[in-house]
Amino acid sequence: MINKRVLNPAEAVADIADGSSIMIGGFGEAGSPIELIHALIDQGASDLTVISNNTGSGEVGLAALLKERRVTKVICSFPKTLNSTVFPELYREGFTELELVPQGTLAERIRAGGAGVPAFYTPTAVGTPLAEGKEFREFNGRGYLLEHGLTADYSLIKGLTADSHGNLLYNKTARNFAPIMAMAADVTIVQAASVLEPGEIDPEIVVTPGIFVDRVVEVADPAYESELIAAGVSYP
Amino acid sequence: MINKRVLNPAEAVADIADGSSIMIGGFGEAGSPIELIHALIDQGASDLTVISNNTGSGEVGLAALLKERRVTKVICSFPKTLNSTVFPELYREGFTELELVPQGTLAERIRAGGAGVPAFYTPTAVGTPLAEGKEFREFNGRGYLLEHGLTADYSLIKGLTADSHGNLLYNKTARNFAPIMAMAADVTIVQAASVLEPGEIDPEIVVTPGIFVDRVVEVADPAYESELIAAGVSYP
Amino acid sequence: MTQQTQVTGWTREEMAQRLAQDIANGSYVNLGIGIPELVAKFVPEGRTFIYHTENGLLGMGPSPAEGEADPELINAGKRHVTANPGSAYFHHADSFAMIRGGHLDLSVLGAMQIAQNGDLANWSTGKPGAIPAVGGAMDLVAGVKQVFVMTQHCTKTGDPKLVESCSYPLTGRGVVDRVYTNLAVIDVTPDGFQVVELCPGVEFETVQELTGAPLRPASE
Amino acid sequence: MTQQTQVTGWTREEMAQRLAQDIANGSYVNLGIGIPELVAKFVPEGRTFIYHTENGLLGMGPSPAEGEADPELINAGKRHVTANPGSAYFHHADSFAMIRGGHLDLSVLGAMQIAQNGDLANWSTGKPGAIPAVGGAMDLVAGVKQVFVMTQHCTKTGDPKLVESCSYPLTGRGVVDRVYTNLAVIDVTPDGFQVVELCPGVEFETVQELTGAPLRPASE
Repeated sequence: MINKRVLNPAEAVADIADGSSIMIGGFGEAGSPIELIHALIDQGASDLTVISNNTGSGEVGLAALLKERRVTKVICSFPKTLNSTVFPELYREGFTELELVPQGTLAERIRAGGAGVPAFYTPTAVGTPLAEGKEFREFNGRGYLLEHGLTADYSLIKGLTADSHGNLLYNKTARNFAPIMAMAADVTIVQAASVLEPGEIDPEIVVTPGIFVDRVVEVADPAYESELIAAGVSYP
Repeated sequence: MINKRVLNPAEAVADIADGSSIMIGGFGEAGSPIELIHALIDQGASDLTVISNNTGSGEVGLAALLKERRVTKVICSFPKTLNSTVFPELYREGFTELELVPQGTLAERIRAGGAGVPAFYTPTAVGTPLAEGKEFREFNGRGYLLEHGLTADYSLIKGLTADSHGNLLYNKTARNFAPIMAMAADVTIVQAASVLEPGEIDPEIVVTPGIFVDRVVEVADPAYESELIAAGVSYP
Repeated sequence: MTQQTQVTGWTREEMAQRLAQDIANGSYVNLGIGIPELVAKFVPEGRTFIYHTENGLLGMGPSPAEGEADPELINAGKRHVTANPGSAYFHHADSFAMIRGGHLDLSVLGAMQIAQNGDLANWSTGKPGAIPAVGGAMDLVAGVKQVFVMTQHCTKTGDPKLVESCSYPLTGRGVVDRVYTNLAVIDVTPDGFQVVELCPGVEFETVQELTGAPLRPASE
Repeated sequence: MTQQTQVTGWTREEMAQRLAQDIANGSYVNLGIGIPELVAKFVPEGRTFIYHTENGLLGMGPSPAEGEADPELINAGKRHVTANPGSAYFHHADSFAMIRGGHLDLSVLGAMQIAQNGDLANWSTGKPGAIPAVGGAMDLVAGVKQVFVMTQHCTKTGDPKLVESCSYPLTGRGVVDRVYTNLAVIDVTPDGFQVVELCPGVEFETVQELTGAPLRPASE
């Protein structure tokens, strides 16, 4: 019998240690695992490296984690969003370091990390400031940069439907980085609106096979950043 | 209005020229696009390079294409199957060249070709005869080989359900190489048991998005290698 | 420059409409955040374009009706959108495989500067203290078959955006194929900027005056 | 060698049963074509293993009932199988991402030769004229967390399969963790072959005699 269910978000993130690297799914608020992030805020781990496309909005979710001064490095493609004030301050102050990565390179580095590919070549960013310090090489007369696979200790992602084996479905464009982050972390923690029994998800439509998932917690009615911000919430 | 439907297999493969490189889906008979291959046999193109996991069985499908002496090079991982006699003879005779690639490296090279990644590093085959002539490099103290992305002029693949935009679903383990071959070819030609209207396939469960597909032909009741062989068929 | 800056030329909508005419039926198109999104409103009669948004949707449709937005169905600009019949969702690595692998026909982007050799700068002013943010722009210009830029001909302060060489940090080198401004449609060629079409009522000399590099006039 | 080759030891089924005892509950396992497939028949009480077949299925089940086979639901050995509840289909690149990315807990493979440093040869005799075929073996040994070999202790002609160094072309270097033969369970350690367990009734000296490299006896 295999059962990856855990009781609640607090239990799901309980073992995350100071200094951990954590991939956090989401593109803007779509797919952002807010309840897991809030549990991580409550849990207390600090000196974290966060790999995520954005840096959150308002003072909830990822932005709240940053605001609590728990993240010392961010690897992301777009650390500016509407209502994003937390990261800019921490960045200017020098508290949070930024590794800026083009979005497709970020995605491919995560996928490579999960697929056991230590490095690959990409045409993206050749001839730009983001190529600085990177190995350049030509193939068939075109220039490419060497980029390295990216892995993490944990990933926190949001699914729509899961089963107890960890198979996952997503909601629309909330899918974004979640399937590749699930591949690239040692421990993948999922919040899903419903967690079913094995066999209740058609094997033809599984997006993330359970092998990439370690813990599944049911969060039946997840919050959205925009709603929390509109309601004036500042977490915690 | 977008409509990628073509009338029949003959029309689907009509423009394939001598000397073309062709990826052919399938793992054994699962996913082998037999009707498209037979149409290619009828069509007459020769001096082909075929990229496929196997080399076919009996004297139908891919094995029949080989037997007609139309394939001068095969890139594959496992050119031996039950009832596989055609390729061994052509190989020993020196008519058909073989590039042997480990199965996972073959898959990743095709995926890289389709994803615009010209080359990547893999641990597979380090220290073996298949590493000969390949660039070796260490990352974090472990050895890897440089492998190159693989593309082709055409891919011939088999789906279960398609729509006229080229979105595809597959049947069970017939999926195998088809989704990545669809990405890696200039022209991707699909036979599917049914071709629906746009909107009839749930966008959440699409396996191959239509952007990777150029032509779709309905083959309502596709043949299987094993059935043809059992019936004593030798194509043409 | 006082006189020239009064030339307004095409409106944004007219620019979008003009650009849309150059997109072939059945094209797979990524529209950048902002002005480029207007192109979707001007699809010529009889043509269908399929819109890709890099956050994981092919077949993106218009904004949802009031009250029907799903906060998890958004575009790259994080605005609510819909999914047309025949669409597909996919993850970010697959989405950028489409981009990097050359599967998209066209990327339409805004610009801060375009150089006569096709260099594009559209992601950073390079000013100290600015928060750098690149998103998918570098991937789009490196991977998509054709790159069209849609922009005002000059900056708000009247400086030319079409220049000999970019002073801002680059998004990509030699990547722009064609520029649609409020004054003209201009190709980037091996011989530099080549006017394809002038906005009716706008003189070649006026456009040249407002451009930071030599223009070749449209051939008759 | 006449005397020793009469030692038969464990049957294939007993080897499979012995190996299955060493697999933890919840493990993701790839069973190689042939003898390793027998392991699935001997899952210990109270444990569940999830089987991966590299042609695109996680959660592979046993052979289908008579008349219920789908020619497109097969395993890596191209035999008809079924899909258990909780299974998932995926394409080949994703399947080998699981393998190469270290997501599988265990690969069980057959062998032609195993060297005392863990080198494995199981894909080619290297004979001229032979059709080389490698399949997924090199990917499995390079990527899966643990590699167990399941094999007769000697070849059909009585030659040892456990050797100082492989004479056949390698599948991978230093990749084997443990070997299950009809005579013994043997670990590959930094100090060479280490007997973990002998088949009841089989003497250490007999096994050593049939092994082409030094064996260390099981510690008491």
